[in-house]
Amino acid sequence: MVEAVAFYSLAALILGFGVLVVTAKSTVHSVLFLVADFLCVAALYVTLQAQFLAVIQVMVYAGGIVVLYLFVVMLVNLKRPPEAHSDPRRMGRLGLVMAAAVMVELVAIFALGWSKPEVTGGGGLSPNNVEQLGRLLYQDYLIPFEVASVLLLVAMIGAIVLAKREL
Amino acid sequence: MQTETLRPMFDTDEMVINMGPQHPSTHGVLRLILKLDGERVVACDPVIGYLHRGVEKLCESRDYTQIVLITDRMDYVAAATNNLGYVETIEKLMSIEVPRRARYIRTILSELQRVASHLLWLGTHAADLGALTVLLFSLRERELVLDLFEEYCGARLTYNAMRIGGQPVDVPPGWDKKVLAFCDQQEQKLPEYETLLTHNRIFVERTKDIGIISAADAIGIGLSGPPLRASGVYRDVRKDEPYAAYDEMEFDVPLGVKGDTYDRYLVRLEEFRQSLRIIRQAMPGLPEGPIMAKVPRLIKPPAGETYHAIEAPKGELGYFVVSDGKSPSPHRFRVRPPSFCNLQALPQLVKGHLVADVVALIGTIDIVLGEVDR
Amino acid sequence: MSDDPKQNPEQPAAAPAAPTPPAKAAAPPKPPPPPPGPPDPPPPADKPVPAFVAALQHGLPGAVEHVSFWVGDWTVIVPAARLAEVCAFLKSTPGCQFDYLSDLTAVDWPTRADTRFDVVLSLYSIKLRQRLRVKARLADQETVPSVTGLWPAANWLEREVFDMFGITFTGHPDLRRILMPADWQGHPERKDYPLEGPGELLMESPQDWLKARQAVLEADSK
Amino acid sequence: MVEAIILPLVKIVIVLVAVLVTVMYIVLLERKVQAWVQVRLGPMRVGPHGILQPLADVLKLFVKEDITPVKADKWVFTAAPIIVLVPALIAFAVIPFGKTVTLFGTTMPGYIADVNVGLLYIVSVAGIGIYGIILGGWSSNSKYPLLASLRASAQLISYEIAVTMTLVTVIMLSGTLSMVGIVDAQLAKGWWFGFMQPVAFAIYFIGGLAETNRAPFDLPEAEQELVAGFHTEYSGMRFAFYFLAEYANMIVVSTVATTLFLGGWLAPFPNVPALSLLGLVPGWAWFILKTFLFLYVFLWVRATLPRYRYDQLMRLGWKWLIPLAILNVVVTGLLKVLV
Repeated sequence: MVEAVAFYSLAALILGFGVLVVTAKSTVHSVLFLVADFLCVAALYVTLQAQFLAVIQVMVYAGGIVVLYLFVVMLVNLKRPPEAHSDPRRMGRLGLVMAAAVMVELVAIFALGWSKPEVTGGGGLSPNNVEQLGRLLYQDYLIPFEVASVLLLVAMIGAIVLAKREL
Repeated sequence: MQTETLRPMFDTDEMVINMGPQHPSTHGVLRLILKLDGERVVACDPVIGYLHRGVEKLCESRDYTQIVLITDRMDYVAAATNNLGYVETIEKLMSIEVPRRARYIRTILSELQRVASHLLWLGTHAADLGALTVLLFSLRERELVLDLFEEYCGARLTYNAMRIGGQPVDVPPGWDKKVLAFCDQQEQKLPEYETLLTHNRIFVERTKDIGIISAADAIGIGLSGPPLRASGVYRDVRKDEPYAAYDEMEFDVPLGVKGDTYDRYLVRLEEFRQSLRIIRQAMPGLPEGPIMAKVPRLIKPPAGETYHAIEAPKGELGYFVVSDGKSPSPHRFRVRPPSFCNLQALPQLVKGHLVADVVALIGTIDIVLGEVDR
Repeated sequence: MSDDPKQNPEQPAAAPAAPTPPAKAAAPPKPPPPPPGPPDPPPPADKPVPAFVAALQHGLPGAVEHVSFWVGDWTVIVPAARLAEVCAFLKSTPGCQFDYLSDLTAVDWPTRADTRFDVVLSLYSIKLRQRLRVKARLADQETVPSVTGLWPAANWLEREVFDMFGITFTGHPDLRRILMPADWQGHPERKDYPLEGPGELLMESPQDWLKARQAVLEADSK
Repeated sequence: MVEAIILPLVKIVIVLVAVLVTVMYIVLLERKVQAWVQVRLGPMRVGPHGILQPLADVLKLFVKEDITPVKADKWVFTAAPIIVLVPALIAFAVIPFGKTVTLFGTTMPGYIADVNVGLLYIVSVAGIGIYGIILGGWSSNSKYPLLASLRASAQLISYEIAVTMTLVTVIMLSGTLSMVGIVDAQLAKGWWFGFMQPVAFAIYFIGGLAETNRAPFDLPEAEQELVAGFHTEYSGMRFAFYFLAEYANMIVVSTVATTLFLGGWLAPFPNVPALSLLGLVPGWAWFILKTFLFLYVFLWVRATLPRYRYDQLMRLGWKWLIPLAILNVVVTGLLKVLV
């Protein structure tokens, strides 16, 4: 009961903030709603007994990545409104495509996922799921994990090369 | 809030910020218009004149004796040297021979003043860099100098302590012992500042290689006093054009090597020691005799003009006085303020440095706005 | 204000010697400086001119109008138009090497007929420890070449003279007011400028003051 | 019911009140310590030796006019101080003040919650506080606060990396992320981690100074350069929030340092029988003592050192502390595997 209430209220908050992110006029406000959204998602993780994920969600997304968003939004010259593109109906068409994609996704979920709910195999998540997570990441899936980190490293070096005028 | 969409934000290329005239570390009402690239200073335009009181114009309508106390109000943290420069200019214009005892007292006063002024500089400079304790320490010692001045002439800030032709009062009994005791105490306190600053990594990093000015540039831009000597130029009015009793004193002129902020700091710190050395020679060697030369009741120098410079704590303090020989006030009274001329070097010094260095550099050239604006 | 006695000095009474043509000037004798003004006494006969003055007289014939010596200060008076040239000579010639500009200022002599202002430079040689005052006389509205190219120190000093006396320095990189506000009217250190300021318009009638100020700002923007 | 709801609530209230009162008195302590270093007396007027000064300060801040600049983004301007303060306060949820405390005759755990990811929780909560600083500077719509808030956030992010790296070494030694578990691990090993990890402790201390914007890293509020930093435009209550948050963060850093490196509530040398007498002093008293020791060093440093320049601070962080911290992690790991 409590969990259901928590889930639905959190879900409502997440969706509400999501809507605000796209509708807010000021980009800074948008970013702030995004942070709120991430925090709600973290809370959702807590209700799923995944504290580690929740904390990492806050640390990495809310505390790290979005701060960088905020930097960009604050520092880049935004005097020119983004509406002033050459094609006035571009946004509308793009929105239509996106909406269609989401619809397809939803339909797919309802058609395939709804009928057979995933059973996690009861109590798979012990209170100490950090250890399990660590084992999974660093033993079972070590290679994909390392590949992902190399990918990030490449992206980082690329960003430095692009940003720095002379090395 | 809804209607106001994207607010105009600043450009990413350059940003103009206005530092002062109300700013905690511009040492008065100095205003700097800084053009920044990020935090790096691209251009700096000092705007002065907020404290302009028209001292030069005012002095042209006061008689020669009254002007002494107007000079107090220029570099108000070094009033004694202001007095000294002025009275000596008039004495030169009138060819008055000042008694030796008076010249000795003047030397002592002006060296005490140098110590007081440098102490204030040290404290504010360190405070600008975030070392607040040094400010309190140096003000503590400055208080002692002010006590000595108070005992000599009754005032603590604007002394009016000299007269054309000599000194208004003789040294009070027992004053010499107190002055020497102060010298000993100050000598002991200097290592305290050095512990906090000279070998402090952060302080050294904040000042080394900041605002380097070469000897040739320093001469060209008209720097004088410690900033000029820190660039390695041997120029001290006390040595080059001796006045008061400096020709009888033995002292060294500390020189810097690189001309950066750290050198300017070291030069001034060494000047403390040299000032104490001069006081220690002059105080026991105080000759007997009168303290006042024979001067007419109404001071009216013969027609003519002269420029006379002294070594004020902040640099070469010059007075250019033109007398028409008839009126009891000067026809033209001009001050060559060291702060004004030193401040002129600021845009050159700050170029390419960070905002944080700007305050370090304002501190290092040691300006007093009362003197810059007059 | 108007009772200021020094506004009308008729004659330099107390000068130790009457102003006569320069004793050793290489230039042809010029008329003596007009009476209201500084006496600029020539050096006494037994006082030889120092080497740097002699060098100037030889190096730039005709540039030295007058040599004067008074209470230990040497002064040369040069034509205003040749000021920069003289200064360049003094700065670079061996034996002169006046590398340091101590001071640059002006003196107003309102009663002097055709040369109202003196522009006075105090030069110093750090190497040779010698001092020389260079003076140029010029009329109101007359310009004088800037010496900022020789000594960057002249920048603010010339701005101050411009601000206070209204003397224009040609070739100055950034000649604007320095101590007074940019929209100030008049030049405070001229002798005909009242000591108490431009009047009490602001206090008496702020509306008029505002109008006058706006007119000035508009004129400036045009 | 009592166990589940009332007692935690009581504890939360106690901790909150304690933190707020401590903050008030830390300010007084700071002024006094600085005054003594600088041969002054410090506040002396309000109450004997100025002990009521904090009350007067709080009263002043409460009744002061709360100004919002006309051009400010009002929504963000109001939210920013709250965003700073809340994370600073909720971080105390996982700080163990003692193993057990006795309250109203019942013995209970000396912490509000023992989350199994307690350490990470503190780190992530601290990350949220950055928003308040950035947004406060930005929403004031003024140049000095903006510059300062950029400085602040860049500084916090840079030093957070080094500090988190030192936490990793502690986690490696203790094998747990729980704050209580870390203290227990120190008891089991018989050594405070501060002795076992001196490098990590030093980096944590320096990073802690930087993260709380304290001297010599107080660039974001460098009075002499940027007037008052990101809260230049704030006044009254909202300024008080920033002020509270800064000092609350100092306390968080000190309590975390106490827990991680100074053995938390443990008495010194808990395993040496000869010193068992020290164990008579309750754990929370040791905890508070250690925390104040750490806080005192904060104040002491401020009275002694000048301020770093922005680029020097960044250089110190990125070129010295972060590599050193990573190296420390590697060495600790090697030792753990080899020994």
